[in-house]
Amino acid sequence: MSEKEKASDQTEIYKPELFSTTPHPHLIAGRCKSCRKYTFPKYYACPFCFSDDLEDSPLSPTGILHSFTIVRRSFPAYPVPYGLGLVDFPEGVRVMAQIETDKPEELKLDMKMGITVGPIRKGKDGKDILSYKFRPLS
Amino acid sequence: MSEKEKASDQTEIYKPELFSTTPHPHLIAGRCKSCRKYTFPKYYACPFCFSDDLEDSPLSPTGILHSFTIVRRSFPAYPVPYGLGLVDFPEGVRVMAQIETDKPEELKLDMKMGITVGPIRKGKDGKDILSYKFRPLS
Amino acid sequence: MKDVYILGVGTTACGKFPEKGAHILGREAAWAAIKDAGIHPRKIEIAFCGHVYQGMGVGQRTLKEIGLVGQPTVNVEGACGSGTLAFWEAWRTIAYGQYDVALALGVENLSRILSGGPLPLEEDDIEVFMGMGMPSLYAMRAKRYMEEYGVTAEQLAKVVVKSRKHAALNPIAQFRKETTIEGVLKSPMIADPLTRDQCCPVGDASAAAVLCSGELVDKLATKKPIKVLGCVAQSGKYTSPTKLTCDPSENVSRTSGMAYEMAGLGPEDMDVAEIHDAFSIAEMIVCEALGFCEKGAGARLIDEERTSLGGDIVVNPSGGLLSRGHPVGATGLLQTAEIVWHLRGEAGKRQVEGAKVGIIETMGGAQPAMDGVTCVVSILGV
Amino acid sequence: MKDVYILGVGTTACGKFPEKGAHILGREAAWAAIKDAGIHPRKIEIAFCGHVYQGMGVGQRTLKEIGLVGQPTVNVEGACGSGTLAFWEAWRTIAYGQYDVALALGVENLSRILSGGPLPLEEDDIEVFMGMGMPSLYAMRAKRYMEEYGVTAEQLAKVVVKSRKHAALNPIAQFRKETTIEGVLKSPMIADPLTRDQCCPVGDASAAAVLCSGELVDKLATKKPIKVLGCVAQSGKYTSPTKLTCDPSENVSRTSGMAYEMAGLGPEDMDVAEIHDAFSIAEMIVCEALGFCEKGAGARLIDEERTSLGGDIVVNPSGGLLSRGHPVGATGLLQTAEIVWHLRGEAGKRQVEGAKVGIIETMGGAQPAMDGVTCVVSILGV
Ligand SMILES: [Zn+2]
Ligand SMILES: [Zn+2]
Repeated sequence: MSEKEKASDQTEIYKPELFSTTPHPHLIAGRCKSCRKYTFPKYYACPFCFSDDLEDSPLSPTGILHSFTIVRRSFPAYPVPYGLGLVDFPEGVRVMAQIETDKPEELKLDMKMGITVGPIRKGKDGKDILSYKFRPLS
Repeated sequence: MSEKEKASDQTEIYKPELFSTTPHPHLIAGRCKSCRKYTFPKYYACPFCFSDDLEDSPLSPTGILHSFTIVRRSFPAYPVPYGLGLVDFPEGVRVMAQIETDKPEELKLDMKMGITVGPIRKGKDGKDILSYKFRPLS
Repeated sequence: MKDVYILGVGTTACGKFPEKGAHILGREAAWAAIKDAGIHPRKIEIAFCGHVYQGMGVGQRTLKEIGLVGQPTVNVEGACGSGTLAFWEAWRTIAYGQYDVALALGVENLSRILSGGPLPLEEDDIEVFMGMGMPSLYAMRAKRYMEEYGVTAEQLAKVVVKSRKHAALNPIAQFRKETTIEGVLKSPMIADPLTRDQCCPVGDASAAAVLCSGELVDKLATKKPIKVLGCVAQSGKYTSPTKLTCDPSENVSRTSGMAYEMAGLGPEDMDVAEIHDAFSIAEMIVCEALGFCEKGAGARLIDEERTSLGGDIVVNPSGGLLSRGHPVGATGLLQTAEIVWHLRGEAGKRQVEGAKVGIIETMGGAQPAMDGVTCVVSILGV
Repeated sequence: MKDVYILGVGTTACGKFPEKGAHILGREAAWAAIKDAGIHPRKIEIAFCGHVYQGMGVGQRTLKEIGLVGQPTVNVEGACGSGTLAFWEAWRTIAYGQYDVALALGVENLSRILSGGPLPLEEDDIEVFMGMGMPSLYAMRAKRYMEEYGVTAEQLAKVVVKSRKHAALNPIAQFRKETTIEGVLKSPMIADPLTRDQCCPVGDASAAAVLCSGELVDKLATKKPIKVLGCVAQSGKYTSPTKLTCDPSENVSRTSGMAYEMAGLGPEDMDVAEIHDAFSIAEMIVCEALGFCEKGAGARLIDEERTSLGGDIVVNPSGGLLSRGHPVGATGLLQTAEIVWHLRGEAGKRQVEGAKVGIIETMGGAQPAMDGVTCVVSILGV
């Protein structure tokens, strides 16, 4: 639970530095100033060229669903069922996050996914912790 | 907390196999049937000759206090202060256990110590767990 | 590099033994391995203990129980590959000439810390905090694999059917009852498409091996010595971000490729294999990565019963992680013991007849940004 | 056996950083060591990560952050000696010719799991269940030692006074304020006779070293390379039951004796030492076991200021565990970095002038039935 922050309304946000909702919801990756490649999240040194001169850089707002599952049994703080997916972004990174959807039966591999913000688990106080999630587009 | 057992009166006894109160309180060591040396507790193989033919064997009811301390800060389940000591038995083993005494200021190195049974810590239910302890003789 | 041989192996049974601490399980296996080797315990010059969740000084706490003190004892951890990482440590210590006799020990008591459900992972990993457990990670691998290669749920279930059939013949296995495709698919869904019976169980065990150098083997061996033909450990890579997270096969291919090269052998030379089938899908992916078949042909291997007892490359005669059990740190040495028994002809009713060469693959992997924490591959022969 | 050199070292500061996971602390130290070595990170062929309480796959999780993936990465544990055990692993890997360049990393974040009080130990140990913590174990050692050798509480306190004086000159130390004998004795009693200031604090840090073989040192070194003259790891023994539990000196004597022999040097040749002063009494016992003085003369070493800066054998110029801090798994590599800085002449205001040879002793010990879990001793020289 390192690096998490509490927003002013007391809702706990996990990894606020990794996403933004303006002007539209998107993730924030790391980008190497030397070789220009992306990683998600930003590492301490670039795994491609070992430069340690990295910057924050937004990812495209949509990606492609590489794979997913509906989790029906999980750790105690995670109310089941929930969707979990891997999305490929055009910048060359693959990200894992939960999927927000009412119709899991409509999820399909290679479909287009967007970013949203929603509850990902319960905190120690029983309240929802929010962070970025995927949502199916179409 | 492995291998502990609950006595019929619901008092939890830690390592009941390592002591007895009859005919008088004493500890039960391991003894090698091959080289006749003692260890406390009984190991799986003799550290002196590597025989795995070992038997339970009572230690003398009294020993000599090699060293001790009064513990004033400890793990949460241990009410402080308490005495902790190392006692050398004539069979050639040195044992560590808590010391039951009202007068810790009368403890002295090399004094004679006996065995008693008393509370050593709290269990998860907040109740005392009992086991062997040392007590000063003099 | 010196030749290295296995003189003896020992294991406990696999199951739930919450009353037995790691040092209790561990001393049984270590002592059994020493007795199996038939050497005096004091011949052991260095020891390695692989485990994940058992705390501090586990090797020392365990070996003290059998009088093995003084020598260097190193506790090593490489997630689910911890046991074979301990084996690799013992092997390289002898192969490069530092010592001549080493003990590799693996131990885990999971039932003390876990009644069921997914293994606890590290919340410092973003993906774990996001709700990923090992079953859901493998479920996503399965989903993609099934789509790409046209594999069905029934084919996945057959891996478990085969596994239970083998385990029924293994006295130390945790699940010894045979099952059916329907039974596997009807068990509760954990993470689509993986049902409970397609996930390895929570369990406890220990296993150990005694290794020695080629220079001493004639002097020390009391049973047929088993030669370590190849032994390689490698961590996962972060080579191609578009392949991240979903596929452990790069790590397994790379590691086994290096082990084959060291042994001067290829997949076609393997008679028997113990591989890391933590989930049904894993057996297919790993069989491909080890070169037993083409990419995508893992399901056909099962359909054609080539990996079943009686087949040309028997995979997991022990029942594997799915049925013998997966006591994390012990797994790699349980696998190693199984291969040793086959090469000696001591595997009882599940004996792979005439087995001369066997391969062991263990995959420790809960590091989502890489394809695995640690992969260890050993090749043994007589 | 090949010659082995240290090319670079790096550390974080010591202190309480509950917001920094082990992988965050670890990546800073590892990257600093690589930058200090001045080599391309990809030259590193194998990595070892020492820690105790940080969970699964810590080395992999950490090194991924700086792109160091693929190579074998082994997490090792030897209680408070975990950091130097990682160093020993790196050393032996090169010395016996398996690889030429290795990274040793040590890391611990204790403040995340502990607000204060004794380190959590293993309840499977009877003595721990009986209420023994590390402070009470050392308190019993102190009690007996004081009686046998006529050492006073004031003399014990002087160890801390010296330690704080040294640490005041060390920018990465956790406690940098000088103190007095009265101050030390007035701090709260933890376990008679040890007061709080005589016990090392809870803290967090990471430290790392890059090692290479003698064959590559001319090609790779960008700073004065430091030679590893001796490096030995040994577990505690259970030799004489009447000495059990109370005295770690057998383990330290045996291990350092082997290290001196490997180096072809003796205690009289050491210019500077970083030793495991987890408690005030430990410094006296260890100085004797390392041969800096006769048995029982440890207090006189302090009285005569021979181990203070300016003395003939400076002990713990960093402030040691008592003042620089004791982030368990990081400690051994913090000690190693300190000695490297002195041998290079980079130790700033606490520089031991003209230091040519230094010794590092780390003692991991919470196994009451033995005299320690792991002792590691290294001797470094220019
Ligand atoms: Zn780059
Ligand atoms: Zn004996």
